[in-house]
This record gives sequence, structure tokens and C-alpha cells, in this order.
Amino acid sequence: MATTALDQPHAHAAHAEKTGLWSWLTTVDHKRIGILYGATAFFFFLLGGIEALIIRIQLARPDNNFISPETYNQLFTMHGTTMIFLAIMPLSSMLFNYLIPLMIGARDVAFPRLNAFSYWVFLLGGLFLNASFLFGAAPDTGWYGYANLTSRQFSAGPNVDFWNMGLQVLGVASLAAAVNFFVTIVNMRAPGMTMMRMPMFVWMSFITQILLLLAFPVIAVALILLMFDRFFGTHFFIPAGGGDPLLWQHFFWVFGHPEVYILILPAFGVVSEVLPVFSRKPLFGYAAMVFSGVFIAFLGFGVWSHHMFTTGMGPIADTFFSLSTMLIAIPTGVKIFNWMGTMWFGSLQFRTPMYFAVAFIAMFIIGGLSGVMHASPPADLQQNDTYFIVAHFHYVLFGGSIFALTAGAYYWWPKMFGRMLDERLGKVHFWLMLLGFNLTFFPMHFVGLNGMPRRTYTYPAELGFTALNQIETAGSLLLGLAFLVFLINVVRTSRGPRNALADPWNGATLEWAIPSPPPEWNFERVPVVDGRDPLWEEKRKNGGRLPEPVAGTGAGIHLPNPSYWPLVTAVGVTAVFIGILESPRWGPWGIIVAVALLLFGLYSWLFEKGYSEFRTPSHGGH
Amino acid sequence: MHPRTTAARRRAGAPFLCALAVALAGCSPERYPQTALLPLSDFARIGDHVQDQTFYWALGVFVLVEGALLYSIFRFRGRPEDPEPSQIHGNTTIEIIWTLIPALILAAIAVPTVKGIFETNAIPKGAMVIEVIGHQWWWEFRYPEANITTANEMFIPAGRTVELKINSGDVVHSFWPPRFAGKRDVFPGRETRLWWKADSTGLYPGQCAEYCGIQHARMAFHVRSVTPQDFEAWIGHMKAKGPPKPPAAAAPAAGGSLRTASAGAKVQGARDSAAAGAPAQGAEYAAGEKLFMTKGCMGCHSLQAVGAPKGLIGPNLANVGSRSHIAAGWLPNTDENLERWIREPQSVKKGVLMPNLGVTVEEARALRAYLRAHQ
Amino acid sequence: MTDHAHALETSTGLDSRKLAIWTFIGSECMFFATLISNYLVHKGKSLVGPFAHEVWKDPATGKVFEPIIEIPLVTVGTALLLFSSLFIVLALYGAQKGNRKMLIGWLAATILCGMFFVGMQVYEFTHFVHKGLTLSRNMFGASFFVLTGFHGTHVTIGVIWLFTMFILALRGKLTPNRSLNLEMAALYWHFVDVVWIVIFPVVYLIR
Amino acid sequence: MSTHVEAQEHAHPTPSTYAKIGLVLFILTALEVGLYEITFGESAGSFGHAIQPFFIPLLLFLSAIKFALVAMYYMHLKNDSKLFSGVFVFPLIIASVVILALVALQAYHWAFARSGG
Repeated sequence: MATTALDQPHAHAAHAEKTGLWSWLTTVDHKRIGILYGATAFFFFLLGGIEALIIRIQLARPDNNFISPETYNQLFTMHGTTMIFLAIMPLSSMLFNYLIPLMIGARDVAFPRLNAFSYWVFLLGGLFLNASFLFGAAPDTGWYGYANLTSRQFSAGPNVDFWNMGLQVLGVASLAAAVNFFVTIVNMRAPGMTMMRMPMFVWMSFITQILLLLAFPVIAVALILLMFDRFFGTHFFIPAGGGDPLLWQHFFWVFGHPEVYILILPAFGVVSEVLPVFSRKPLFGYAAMVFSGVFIAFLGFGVWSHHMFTTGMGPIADTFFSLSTMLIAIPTGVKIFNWMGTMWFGSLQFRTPMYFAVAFIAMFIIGGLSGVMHASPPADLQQNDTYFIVAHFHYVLFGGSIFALTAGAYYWWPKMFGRMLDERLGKVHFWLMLLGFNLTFFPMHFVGLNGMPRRTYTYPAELGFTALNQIETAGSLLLGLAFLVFLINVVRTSRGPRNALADPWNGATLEWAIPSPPPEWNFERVPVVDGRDPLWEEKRKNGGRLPEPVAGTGAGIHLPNPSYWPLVTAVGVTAVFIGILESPRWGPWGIIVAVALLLFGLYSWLFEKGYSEFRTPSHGGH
Repeated sequence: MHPRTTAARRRAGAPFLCALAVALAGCSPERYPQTALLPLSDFARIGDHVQDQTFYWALGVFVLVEGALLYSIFRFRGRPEDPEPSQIHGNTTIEIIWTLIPALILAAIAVPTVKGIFETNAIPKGAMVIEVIGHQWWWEFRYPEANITTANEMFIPAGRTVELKINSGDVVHSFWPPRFAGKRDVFPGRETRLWWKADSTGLYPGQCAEYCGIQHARMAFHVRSVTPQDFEAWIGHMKAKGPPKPPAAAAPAAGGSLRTASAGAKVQGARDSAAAGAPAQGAEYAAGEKLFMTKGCMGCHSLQAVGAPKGLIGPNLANVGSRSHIAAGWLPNTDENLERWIREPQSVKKGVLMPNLGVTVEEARALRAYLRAHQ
Repeated sequence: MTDHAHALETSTGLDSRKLAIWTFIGSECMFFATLISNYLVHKGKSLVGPFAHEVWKDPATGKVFEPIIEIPLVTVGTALLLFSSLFIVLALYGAQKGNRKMLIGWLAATILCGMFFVGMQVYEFTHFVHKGLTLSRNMFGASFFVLTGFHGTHVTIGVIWLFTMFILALRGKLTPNRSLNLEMAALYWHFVDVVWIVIFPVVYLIR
Repeated sequence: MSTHVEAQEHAHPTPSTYAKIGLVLFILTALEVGLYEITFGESAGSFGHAIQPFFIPLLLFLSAIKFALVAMYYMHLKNDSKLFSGVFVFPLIIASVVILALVALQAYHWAFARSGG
């Protein structure tokens, strides 16, 4: 390679602030990657929201033809896939990236370039998945793509292949990030911060990484088997050749249920950080929260068939999975009670993050209870695959994760961008969102129990669903308005001065001990921790207040160089799966070229100057 | 949920309350023919009983826990300048209490659940077997003892247990007659079972509940529960619809005796088909019969209820004239709808396997007359 | 993968890269577990022959299919992979002790064994295809080729990784304080061997 | 979790122990194949038929020993930090739970479907 600017000795920490596209393309700073994750995820969240609005408009009237059946089926599939894989997971990843190093007192994640690689693979995976719209072949078999509708015979087009390959690419991104964060949390904690002194958000993220590490390989294999069925004529899920479509459901939900815990545990972590700060008292029952999280993760692998009670697996299997599902409701209940215990006897400060956190508890309780209602198979036979289930998972995913992530956004906005989001607009956003959310999803409980199945692009008038569907559509428009208010809040704030304090909320964790936004090296001196809520301890020692921290020069701090090889390797990874998708037309050549690019990117990454100690130790190599 | 000022609370409460009122009014089950909350069979009552149990426990927990949350919101509200509250870290006894109580509640739910699981999985002996075959986007029903095939409208004798042997002809569906039983997934290559004993008569809708392709939304069916005598009459009536006698013989123009206006109408006795006089629209009927051959309808549809060939793409039309709905149980079976459905199926149900055959308006009227005669 | 943060003070005192490779191995356990359960779930589900251990006569054509599995061939492969595990450990020992000759010698032996194993598998696959077992022929064929094929792919990746290590060793880059990189490759190689230790009886020996 | 820097040099086994373990592994493999031959091979005598029901447990036991040997000695789990053992064993537990559950469910479905349940 031509010697580029990167070849000079490793960048001193004190050089000028890097801006411009190139600095973003080659960043390895966990904070910038966090902001990239956040911006991309929010864009996909809005995309998913628009898909939801179109779905709601189509369902506003019986026998409506606002959109064609195929478009509706593509929209509901992409709404599900986008919201789960391209919105909630990366929004959680934004918080992982930005906050975990700050909260555990580290200067960066364990493998900064692997972190950049994860982001770029996620971005390319998301674009690849959504590119299917350009070819009019967006996935249309639902976010869990049950076999054998996904077989070549019943889904001849590339729709399912886009979904299959897209999820494989996103799987690579999630696995790479999971290894990175697992090692970061285990290995890079500040001196004195034992595992039982870590902030609860870091604990929940830690469990989420373990779930990711164990669940994603299962879906990767399931998708590989589906790929073999569609491209190479095997019959894993095709009954004609001896295969069984039910096997796909098993494989998918062995991944599927840990996946829904991957979606909710980061939200648990955010709420466990916000509530103590705005109740001005420590989290209630720290150990109970940790063990219930671990219990949820371990048992999460033993409940998957509660998604399959209607397949007639037989009484023994139904009983086992029903009881294990009920068992997992207990630690979830313990968490809710511990949050309420945190608020009890507290001095509650109702700032915007607190609004969303408390609403999270209220909505998640409803979602949890409607979940327990279909943990019992006889009841689930009526509820499964109806709008009752749609109501349940929106109460836990929207009422749960999105409310909590919004609380996190308002709470950590000053730390990430140095500006406080406007409180008044925040409250308007909250009320619109709470009202819109309940108007949209509460009637779904009733319309579901009264006979409206899931994923139907329309319904006849005589079944009586019209009135409730109209309320739901009105509610969804209100939700759209709510996020418009949030956007206005963001834009107005970004024009304002960067005047946020380092610790605007009297926080307890380490990220509030450094300036907002923190310098590239985070901590001038790595802090020593000797208890939970380190900042509150520090403040008690200094009479309740701490001086505004100064950024410091960061001299002598070794910072990793920016590098573009993660981006090149990410393009290689995505190209491999594009090559597979196009293999019927291009033959093996697409894959061969992609693998070559991948290897080129990987080797250049591994032996990059200034990084790898394989080079004879020049100045930059230490 | 917790606005600062009382005025704000009243203002914010108003829209919420009236929306709630509308929602509550909108959700009383009587207004929904396909509701799962008004069981009409023993199977459905098991599920309904278990669901009630879990619902009341859930409602109780909801009221207590959300109430505690609301209480704590107002009781412990503070201002920044208030003194710091006591820094409680936890309390093991409370932790144990709020682990045990949910465990006990769940145990209380688990008992009826497990009992319900085994009850719903134990198929009573001596039930009448009906074969249900799911196809992409319609339902086929076969009565093996009587060797009768019909589609989209299942006749069942009230007061007698029916056992459904469910298979699929293509992809995974889910057979869901909410008034009589929960849903059972329909697998190609793996037979699943469902059973119930209806305890009242009437026409009740049901729908496919597992996404199965473009027209999953319009893959509905009806279950017509009739008295045992009417059921025997219906079987007799359908048995008369054997293989077509050579065209020279009198067309098996069965009378329109079974016309049923709306849900719950009684089924009159069937008349012997051969004795039926030529129906009033003889000319149209004959034209329709000829068109049924020339337009190729025979290729996918069969008109004989007894011994119909298996594996046809289209539904059996032996008694299509008397069905309450057409196009798989959702389009009301009026003459105008039947004609439109024959003339341009792709615009009525896009993506359905029945192509537009370029049928003119007159031809459609003749075909409609011919099919209407098949009661 | 090798962000060399020089001997950073880590909370556990362990090197992050070694922890990373172990985490990756933990995740790969689930990958192969799903593939193995896919194989076991499809055991006995093949509608037509040829089968793993039984003779099968095609009712339509009367053609007789011999049992597919040939124990001698795969036993050689298993022994190769087993010994390559031994060799890589000796090579690592050489690297840690700075004994360059031992490192290069045993590393070359490991790579040769790995290549022979992959060669054996390629031969075995083509041989099976000639015996009538293809990917789309029956469930046994499909699940067998997917399971052993993906294991073979992992072995190939391992060979490439070890070959890169071999080049570095020749250039004298694998000094004792940099032997961790070889240890990571060794751990990956042992994992691939351990997975074969499970696949070999489950696929080849259990009837 | 110890916070001090663990001494890098553990008591790594010597090459001779590695070689011995290599030999044991080879013998175990030979035993596995031998077990197969005497149970199902052409030379399967009466003794072979006698132990046929124990074939699978015996076989799995032998491969479990090989698995443990490679993991403990070649992968240094024996003398490395317990963290690595945890990171390896925990997924193994989940993996075997998933394999056993899926195989059991498949067998149960097959029996359940057959019994007309």
C-alpha cells in the first residue's frame, strides 16, 4: 500500500480534533462508533416506523386496498426485521459502545478496530437488507420466516434470500461485537471494580453479550440450512424429501427466545441506571438484580417451544415448556419489584428520563402479565398468532425497550453531545408517546382475543374489527407525531451551545466524572473504584459537590491509530453474502472475488503498520 | 400517568378516559362473530376456563403493582433541594417475599394449565373423523365414512364429538375455529389433531392463523353446526351428488331447498336430486354447464361430493350454491359477488391460483346460475 | 485481531486476545452443537438410499447401493488430526522456549497433517458422490455433507492461519514474548480437533 | 477474580507428557474403531452382539475421555485460569442441553405423531 498519513508514528493524543468524513470512516474511538451506531439505528427506526404507519393505514378500513397484499407482506416482514435487528439491537449497541468503557473506567474497548469492523458490517448488512426494496423483492415471509413457505417452491423470488443473507451479515456484526464487549467487561475494568461493583447497565450488557454469543450461532446454522435448501437442493425443511418444517421452528426459537432477552436486558440496564439517580438512592437489591439477570439468561435457553404450543407437540413437551416459561416470569417479576423498591422512600426528581423510566415499568408490567396469560397452552391455543400476541410483544418491545432506550437517550444526551435536550419538548414527546402507544396497542388485546389473526393485510367488515383498528391507526399517527417532536428537540438542541455540565443529573457512575463530551482518551488517570456508585462516594467525601472536571492534555496516553481496514474487511464480508445471493447468475466468481477482498482486508488489518508487533519494533510498534 | 399539576392531570386524563370508554364498548365479545371469548364446545371451554384463571390473577397483580407504582410516584415525589433520602441498599426478606408470592401465583396458574393441557390432548374415542386439508388459501374438508368432499364450509353434528385429522397440501397453515376450539397448525407431511363437541347449532367463522403467503388474510372458512338429524339429511343430500351421469340424462338439478339466508337458519330436508324439475333458468343452466366444461373449470374444480378426485388445485363445488361465503369463506355468496369472483378472480383475491379466464358478463351470469343450482 | 495493547494491566491479569479466542471457541461450540443436532435429528429420515451403514436396493431400478461409510479411510483422517494436535502443542512449546528449529519443524508437521486431513475429506466426498450419495439425494447425504463440510472448512481456515504463522516463524517473528499469537492459532486448532473427536463417533461409528 | 497480574509462566507440561497423551489419544481412537469392528464389522462374533446395547454409551465414554484429554492438556485448561474453563464449559453445557432437547423432542414428536395423540 502507498504510505499514507497513517504511517507516521502513532498519533499523539493531543493533536487537533479530527473532523470530516475520512475521520469518521477510519475512526476506532468507541465514542464515535457509538454515535455512528446511534445515528444509523435511529434512521432504521424511523424507516421501521414509516413501514408501521403504512401498515396501520392499510388496516384502518376493512377490505382496504391502500397497498397491495404483496407490499403489505413485505412491509410487515421488514417492519419486524428492521425494528428487531436494525433498530433496538443497534440502539442498545450505541449505549454499549459509548458507555461501557466509560462506566468501567477504561480508555476504549478491548479491540477498537474489531469494534469499527462490527459497526461497518452492521451498516452494510442493514443497507443490504433494505436494498431488497429497490429490486421490489423485499423479504415477505415474516421476521421468523417459517419453513416451508420459505422454500424455493413457494418463495421463488430473491425475497427470502435477501432476508437470509442480510441476517447472516448482521449475525457476523453481532458476534464480533459480542466477543469484543465480553472481553472488555471482563478484562478492562478499573482497579478496584470487581464484578459485583460494576454498574447494573454493564451487568445487563454483559449477560446480553453471553446470550448473543450463544444464540447467534444457532440462527446462523438455521439460515445456512435454509440456504442449502434454496440453493443446493437439500430437503432439511421440505417435507417431500423427508425434512420437517417444524425443525425450522425449533432451530429458530432456540435462537428466538434468547434474542428477545437480548432486546430487553439492555433496557433493564438503562432503567437500573436512571431510576437510582432520579430517586437519589441506590438501586434496590443489586445482587438480586444480578442473579435474576443471570437466571433469565440461563433459563432463556429452556423455554423456546412456548412459541410452538399450537403445533401439537404433545402434552409432555407442552407441560415442560409451559412450566419453564412460568418459571422465567419470577426473576422478571423480581426485577420489576426491585425497581419499585428503588423508588420507594426515594426523593423522586421528575425530569424527562424519569418520565420514560417510570412509564417503562408501567408498560412492561402490562406486557409481562399478558405474556404470562399465554404461557399456558390451553389459553395460548386461542391467543397464538392473533393480535393479542402483537399487543404483548409491542408492550414489552415498544413499551419496554423503546421507552427505556428513549430514557437512556435523554439521560446520556448531555454526556454524548455536550447539550441538554429541552425538558419541555421532552415532556410533550413523552405524553404524545405514552398516549399514542396505549391508543395503538391496548385495543390490540381486545381485537386479538375477538378473533383477528396476525399478519392479515385486510379483514372483512362483518367480523367487526373496524372500530378498534381505527383507534389503533389513530394511535399510531400520534406515535409518529411523538417522534417528530423528538426530532425537533434534537435539531433545536444541536443548534444550541455545547454547555452541558459534566454531571447534570448528580449521577453515580464514572461517566459523570469526566467532561461532556469526554476527550478521546476518556480518563486522564484511570480511577480507582472501591464500591458501587463510585461518584456518590466521591461526592460524600467532598461535601456533596465535585468541581467541574478538566479535560487534561492526554499526554503519554497510547491511543490506537485510526484505520480503514475494518471498513474494507466489512465490505469483503458483505460481498461474500452478496456473492452467495447472486450465485445462480454469477456462479462462484462473486464469492471468490469477495473472499479475496475479505482476506486482503483481513491480512492488511492484522499486519497494519503501527499496530502489529509482528513488524520489527519501529517507533510506532511499541 | 404522573403529570405535575392536577390541572395537567385532568386535561391529560380526559382523552385517555374517552378512548378507554370507546375501547371497552368496542370490545364486548358479542359484537365479534369470530371471538375466542364465547366458547360453544367442551374443548373451547377448557381453554376459556384456564384463560379466565390466568386473567383474573393477572388483573389482580396489575391493579396491585401498578397501584403501588402510582402511589410511589405521588407519595415520594421530591424537589432537588430536598434532603437526600436514606440510602437503602436492599432487604433480603422483602426479596424473598416478592420471589415467593409470584412463585405461588404461578403455581396456582400452573395447576389448571397442566390439567388443561392433558384434557385438550386426550381425544375421546368414537369421535366422527373429518379430514381437514389446508391449501394455499382455501380449506378442503373430507368425511371419510361418507366419502364426501366439500370445501370452506364444514358441517358438523351438534352434540357429537368430531375429531379433525389435519394435513396441508402445500405450506404450513393454522386451522382456527375460535368458537369451537383453539388453533392447530397444519403441516405438510405431519398430521395434527383437533377435536371438540359443539353444544349448539349455527354458522360460525374461522380463519387461517399462520402466515401462509399472499392471500393468508383471505383464507377463511365457516363451521356450520347443525342438529344430528339435519346432519344426516345433509350427508344424504351430498351422497346424491355422485359422479355426473352421462349428459343425456336429466341434469342433476337439485332444488334450491337448502338456501340459507343468514347465520343460524335451519336446514330443510333434502329432496331427492333426480326428481327435481328443470329449474326456472333452464337455458342459462345448460349454457352454464357447457361453459363449465369449455372454460376449463373442470380442470381444477370437481362438482361431485362423493368420490371426488384428490389433489385438485381448486375447491370442490358440489354444494357451492348453498355456501354462506365464497372465495374461501370471506366474500358473501350473493349472485353479484359470485359473478365478479368468476369473472375476475385476480382483482377479488390477488395472487389466487385461479386465473382470469376472460369470462364475459353473460358467460359469468350463466356460470353463476349453473353453480347456484348446486345447493 | 491483534491490537497489541502492550502488557496492559488487565483486571484478570490474562491477555485479552487469549480471552477473545476462548470466547469465540465458546460461541463456536453452539455452532457445531446445532449442526450435530441437525444431523442426529435427521438420522433415519432418509426416504431413499444410499445409507450410512446398510446396503440399500433401489426398488425402482434394482440397483444395489453399498454402505457409504468407510471406516479405514476416516480412521486415518482422525489419526492425522489427532497427531496434528500433538504437533502444534510441541510447536508452541518450541516457540515459548525460543527453540526455533522445534517450532518450525512441528509447525510444518501440523500443517501437513491438516492438509492431508482436508485432502482425505475432499477425496472422501468425491468418492461418496460416485457411490450415489449427493447433497440432494437424501437426508443423510444433506446433513452429512453440511456437518463434515463445515468442519472441513474450519480445518481449511486453520491450515491457512497456521501457514501464516509458519511464514512468520520462518522470518523469526514468533519470538517467545510473541508466542501468544501462535497459542491462539493452537487453541483454535485444538478446538477443531476436539469437534472432530465428537463428530467421528457420532457420524461414522454410531449406527 | 484476582486483580494482581497472574504469573505468565504456569507449570506447562513438558514435551514428553504431550507425547504420552498423544499416544493415549491414539490408543483410545484405536479402541473406538476396534469396538465398532467387533460389534458391527464383518468379524463381529457372539461377543460383539452381546455388547451391542452398550455400544453407544461405551463409544461416547471413550470420546468423552479423548475430549477431556485434549481440552485439559493440549488446551492447557488444567493449569490456565479458571475463567477460560468457565468460558469453554458453560457453552458446552448449553450446547449439550440443546442437542439432547432437540433429539428428544424429535423422537417424542415421531412417537407422539405415530400414536395418534
